Amino acid sequence: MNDVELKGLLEAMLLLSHKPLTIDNIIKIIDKDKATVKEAINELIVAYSDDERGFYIEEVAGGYQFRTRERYSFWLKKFEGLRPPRLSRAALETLAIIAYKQPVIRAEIEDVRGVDAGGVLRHLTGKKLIKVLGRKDVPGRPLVYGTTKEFLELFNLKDISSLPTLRDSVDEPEMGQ
Amino acid sequence: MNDVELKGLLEAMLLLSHKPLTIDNIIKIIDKDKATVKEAINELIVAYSDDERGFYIEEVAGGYQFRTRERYSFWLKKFEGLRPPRLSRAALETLAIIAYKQPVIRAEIEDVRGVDAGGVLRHLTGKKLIKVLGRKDVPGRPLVYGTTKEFLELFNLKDISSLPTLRDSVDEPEMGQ
Amino acid sequence: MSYKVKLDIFHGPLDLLLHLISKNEIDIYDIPVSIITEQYLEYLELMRSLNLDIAGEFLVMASTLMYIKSKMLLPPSEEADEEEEDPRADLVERLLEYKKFKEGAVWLNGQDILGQNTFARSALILDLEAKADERDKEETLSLENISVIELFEAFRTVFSKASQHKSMEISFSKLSVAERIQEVLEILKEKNNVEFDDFFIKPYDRSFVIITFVALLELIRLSMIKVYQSMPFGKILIMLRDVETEQ
Repeated sequence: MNDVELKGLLEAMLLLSHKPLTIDNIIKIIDKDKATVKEAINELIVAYSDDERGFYIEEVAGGYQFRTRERYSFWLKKFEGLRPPRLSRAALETLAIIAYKQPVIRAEIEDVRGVDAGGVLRHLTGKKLIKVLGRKDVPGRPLVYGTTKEFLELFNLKDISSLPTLRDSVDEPEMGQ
Repeated sequence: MNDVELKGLLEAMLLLSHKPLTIDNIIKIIDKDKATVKEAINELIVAYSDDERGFYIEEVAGGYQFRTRERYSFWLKKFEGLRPPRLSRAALETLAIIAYKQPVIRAEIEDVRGVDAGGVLRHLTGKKLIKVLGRKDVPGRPLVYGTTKEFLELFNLKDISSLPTLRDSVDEPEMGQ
Repeated sequence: MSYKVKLDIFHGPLDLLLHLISKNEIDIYDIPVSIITEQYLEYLELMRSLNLDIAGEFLVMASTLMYIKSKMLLPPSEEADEEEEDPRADLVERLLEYKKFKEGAVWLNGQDILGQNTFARSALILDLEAKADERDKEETLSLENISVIELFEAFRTVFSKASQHKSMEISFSKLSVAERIQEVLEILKEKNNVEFDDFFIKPYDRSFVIITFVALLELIRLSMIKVYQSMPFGKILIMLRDVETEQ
């Protein structure tokens, strides 16, 4: 493998790697010494350093990684928001309950779904789709949940009142999925 | 945003996107017309077409995607987590039937192959290569299947019409596979 | 006999028929039904002797074939108009239809499949792999380069050559399938490639041949071995899955 090929391979590896790519990762796969690899990476870093490129190579956490340029972040944030949310059925159902019944406590959610909601609530809080609004003034002072701005953004809602009215329909066929 | 910036942004979006990036995705985010975006993409395709680069832009599943070059596959295969998708012959045949006959119901698939299709259909649905499109309005209301974008992506097809026409030829020797 | 192999690796009766047609170099529009039926039944018999689960579809096809055969033996009725339909017509149509989609599958398989030699940043490939659960293992078999039918064909040859002085009564007492699986694995660990026929040397009696073949089928089902064939009807090579060396 010549130097040009080495650089091509490194580019490909950077593209595929979801974690920072370390020199050790690389030399496990190709039979080159560290210095050669390091040099090739440095050349690549220069090649990608053009400020107008969409991404560059960042040296991070002991490795290397493609990162998008700051100057595009305004648009890229919108783009990230467009990514279809990967929410489980349980998460979607819980979100719906919270959206319509908020402010709502965990016990009420569990009453509707009939299953423990702890895991889903943590998950949704982690995704910033719901947040704790405070505590309810009843024995045990349970946490009260509500939806967030991010929730509205994700589902493309102007405000919480733009949620459609729930019908009590039962005639829709269950999709096999 | 000037043309150079547009190309930079498109590069960044291609990097971030986990699915083929469509022109529609793009114009939702930036205020440009389709033709301008298309032109910028075509220029990028050329810029990445150098055979020595690690990856290139493939037009697939109605969008665009960075893909690593075949020449590096030998090394990339050693990358952790990258293992070729394995589809059995039964799965491939079923996929072919669905791809060409969609929307199609299970009974039609079983008619062609002469064997039960339940297991294969579950398997392909799990792999997201096919999906339930709805139900057919005949007695029993059977599920109707079709292929997904992921199917196009996996088999490197621009769209479903890029499938070759199947001939009714009989003169060719049967391949042993 | 307790050892029962579930043969879900089969592609069905139509696949078998296409194979027989191709093997005999028969014109699909003019199938000699009696020859094909005979071979088809032989095949089922072979599967039965191996104690394989035979799917219902195979039996349905057997009766269809016998029905067609009987129809063809009947002298054409005088009253009926000349364009009396060929009793084979329906079957031929089904075979052609299936063949068409088989070719579609071959085309798909020849595509530059994402994850085979080109990769994307997409989570697609990783997702595919992550979902490789138990059922997946059952369905995704390692028969990348060969059809099971051809393996059976090879077995038939070996089996017919095996000494027949022993009665067809098969005694599994001397060697169990489990033991033979171990032996096969040992052999494959030692050598990279082993030709199919080489597993059937030495004692060469029928029970040994059957046990060996069932052991190989089981290893295929468990995705532990790969079966290769360089060309249609060519030599069959067997190798371990793990020690596979690239290029």
